[in-house]
Amino acid sequence: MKMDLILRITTKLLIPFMLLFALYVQFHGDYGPGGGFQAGVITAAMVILYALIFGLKAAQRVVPVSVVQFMVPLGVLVYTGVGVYTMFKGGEFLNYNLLGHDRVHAQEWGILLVEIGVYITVSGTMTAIFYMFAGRGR
Amino acid sequence: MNPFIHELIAHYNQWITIFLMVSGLYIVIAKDNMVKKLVGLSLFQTSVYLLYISPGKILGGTPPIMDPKFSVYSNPLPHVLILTAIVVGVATLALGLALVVRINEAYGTIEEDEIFARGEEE
Amino acid sequence: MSSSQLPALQVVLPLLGAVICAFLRRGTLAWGVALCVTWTMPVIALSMLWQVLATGPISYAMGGWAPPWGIEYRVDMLSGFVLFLVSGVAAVIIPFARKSIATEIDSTRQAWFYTMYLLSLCGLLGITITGDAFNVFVFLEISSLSTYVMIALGRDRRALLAAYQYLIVGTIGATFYVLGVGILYSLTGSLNMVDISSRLGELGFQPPVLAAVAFLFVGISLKLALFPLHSWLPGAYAYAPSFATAFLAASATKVAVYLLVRYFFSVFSVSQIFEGLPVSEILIVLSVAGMIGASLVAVFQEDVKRMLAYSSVAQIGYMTLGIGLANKQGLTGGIVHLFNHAITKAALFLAVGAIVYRMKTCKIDDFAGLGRRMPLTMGVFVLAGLSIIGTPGTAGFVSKWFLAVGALEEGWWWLVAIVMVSSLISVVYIGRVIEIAWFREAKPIADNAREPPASMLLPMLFLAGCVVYFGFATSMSAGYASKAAAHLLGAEQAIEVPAAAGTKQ
Amino acid sequence: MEALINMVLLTLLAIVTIGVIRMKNLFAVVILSGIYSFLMASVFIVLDAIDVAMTEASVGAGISTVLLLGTLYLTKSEETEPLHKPYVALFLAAVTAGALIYGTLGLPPFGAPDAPIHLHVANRYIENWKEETGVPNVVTSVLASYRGFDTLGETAVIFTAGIGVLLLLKGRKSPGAETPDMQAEAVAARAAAREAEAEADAEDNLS
Repeated sequence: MKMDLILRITTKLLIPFMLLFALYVQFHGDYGPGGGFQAGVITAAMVILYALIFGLKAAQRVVPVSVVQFMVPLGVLVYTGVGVYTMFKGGEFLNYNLLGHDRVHAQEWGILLVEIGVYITVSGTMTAIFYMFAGRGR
Repeated sequence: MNPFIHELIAHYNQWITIFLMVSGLYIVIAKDNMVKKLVGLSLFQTSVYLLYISPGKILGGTPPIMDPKFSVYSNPLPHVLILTAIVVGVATLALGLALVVRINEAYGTIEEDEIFARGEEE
Repeated sequence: MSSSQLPALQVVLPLLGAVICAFLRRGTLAWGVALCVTWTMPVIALSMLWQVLATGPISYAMGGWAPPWGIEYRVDMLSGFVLFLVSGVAAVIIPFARKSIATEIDSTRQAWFYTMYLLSLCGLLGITITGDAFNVFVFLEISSLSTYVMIALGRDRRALLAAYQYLIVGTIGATFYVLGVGILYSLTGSLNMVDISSRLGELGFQPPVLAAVAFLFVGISLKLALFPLHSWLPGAYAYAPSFATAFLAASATKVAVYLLVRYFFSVFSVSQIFEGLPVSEILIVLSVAGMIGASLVAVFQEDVKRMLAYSSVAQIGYMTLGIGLANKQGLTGGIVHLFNHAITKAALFLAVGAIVYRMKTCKIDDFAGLGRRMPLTMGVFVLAGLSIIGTPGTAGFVSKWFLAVGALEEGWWWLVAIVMVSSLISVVYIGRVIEIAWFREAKPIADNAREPPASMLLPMLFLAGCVVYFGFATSMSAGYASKAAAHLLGAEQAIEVPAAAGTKQ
Repeated sequence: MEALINMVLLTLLAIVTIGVIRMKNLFAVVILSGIYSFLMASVFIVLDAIDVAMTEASVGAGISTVLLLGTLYLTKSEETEPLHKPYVALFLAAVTAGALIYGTLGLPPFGAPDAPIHLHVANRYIENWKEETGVPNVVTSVLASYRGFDTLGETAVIFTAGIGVLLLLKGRKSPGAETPDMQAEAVAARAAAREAEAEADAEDNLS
């Protein structure tokens, strides 16, 4: 792994920008293309790139398997949680209008929360699946 | 314009979509290699996405992101459906590949006909 | 939360349960969660069913968006019935799971097995309850993916192969389904089933409609294992963990049959499907081929689970036969057979599961002498076997009776003869097991065989009780099914009333 | 112009597909399927589906390719010639193609603004976005709000696949798996099957 100095340094330079791009895609999804799913995939791609260059062990030190494994159901919980909350408020499941006073505002909150849920599950799952395939070889 | 060319353009998307879909299906059924079958399966699914997206397009329209500069937008609903379908497709692929890895560990091969040739599966 | 939230809870609770199980590590704890969730399901389904009987179909607008813009949940006579069936059988068999799963799956994987089970339940209930054609696909995939995983967790290495084959076939089926929905969407611009139906009525008959029918028919038939498309089913049932087999046999194919009925009778109309197209003929021919062919194959199986799986393919033929007849008696027979076969097959597979629990095998020859060692378990097997054959006094008789009456109504006495022949073949394969179990000397492998613990025995006995009860008290099962059938056949008028567009709840 | 670019990309897609069918080297097949996904993403851009294009590029060409390559690393990279002839597959494919041609040619022509799908449900999303959701990317608002429940289902599918793969691949390999004997067994089974087939062919030729 000593020979690929260029790869290592480029990767280190790239990773912050990838994360930034993922966050942009996540939170700018209301105005441009993108959303939780795409951002989640980009985040997972970041971890995969890191693992390919620095090795699986190094990647799992930064993002441990247990964390990733925890994220898989967590996102679904967040998403469902929004729905259950609106049910307790007396509306239909996932009726975001009850999340605030002003309708447009409430909808934006709902979409934001839900997209975060999608992001958590997708980034966690994609990373977990990669870990499983990459770790099976030894 | 020549009516034949007109007809070709009007239905070219559909012709190609049908070709892609049928090729994907052919790979899934005809091949014995489990990885190649899954590749065929995902080609098959992807071409079905095209069948949804094509009718959503309006010639001269723009992507359905609202902007005062435009007035004709392509249909957003097929896009939403296909986003969901793509996610489902990759989920299926991941699970299928995990099964292939396990089958390779258990049988030492990923060719279906080799496993059947052993005769324990009838 | 008021009672109006019930349709959402029916699907959201199992999903939440699955999420909770995914966080847990201990199998027993996860089983507890699964038990709590599963036991609330039939309560919800039953209270919705009452509401439907009292006030007509329930419509629930997800996210508060009125259909057809949002996703509608819709409970009517038929979907309420199937919801209760699936959740009811799941509730009865879940106590069986703990001990059975504990011996068949590694302790590190048990909690996640229950996640998969709850997701599968969630998916099946979601397919049944939703009134949105694309939402069906999403839940179909939830249930399918979790089912593949459950099958792959079987002990034998052949379980992996069975899961892989089911994954390929199931995905082709789901993609065909999406294709059919896509064509319908291009034609009507809508995804809501009620809305599609009313718009299709305006369109009349066109080639794309026929293509949509064909793709939906093939796609759903792959999932329900209609005769020539059943190749995935025997392997899947034979090598999955015993509990998973019992659950799937009682629910997954039944929900697919429900979906077929839903499309043929509610989305398309009876006149479009059965008068304009040769669907009826195709269905009857395939059903008959399945009833005879699969039964014959079942006779030659060495493995009891595999034998019962082929018997399932044959029994699915009875259900599709009822759909193909498309008259009131025949359809009643088809629908009531959904119910009767679900309880019967669940009882049979639980009995086999109990034997696997004690003996670690389900080869027919190893059943020798079990009639005396495990009398209750084998008693359940015999009783449910009689119901498969269609002996009077068991649930299986009731459905065959209605099917025969339906066939006679069309003047097709030969069909009655075929039903009889198929029953006679099932006498052979069920009888063979009974003969070996009661009239042969026990092998050394059966030395430790004794009745399973109560948590496994009680669900079996309860189901066996149901098999007998519904053989006599036909007013509940068959009476309700005939109401649902009448509703479906008269669906053309019924659809005009709610005319979903624009109306809210 | 739009229609022309669209046609060129679609033709390329067809060529790549033929490559996937004919190639025996699985690495080549995987790379071709990645190219297929990129081309498909380009088609989606031409068809105004930019959200879909972004997803297809990142999933189809990105994650799927990584997973496929990972699987090839764990298994093998050459496809062997199938034992049976592909007549059944050809027949089924032909039937499907026939049904599709019959069915889809009656659908509205490409790009027409008066097709039913533009006139019914979707127009509300485009007309009322400002009052109802306030989110300019209509795809996001339909995805997360109007059809938010579908997206919950989609997330649940991902969750299912994640836990499923963890269940299947987590932990150590089962002992005794993939011994050289098993590979030898596979090769022997294959050779035997080939011989039987050759004999059957020879008999056919004789008679």
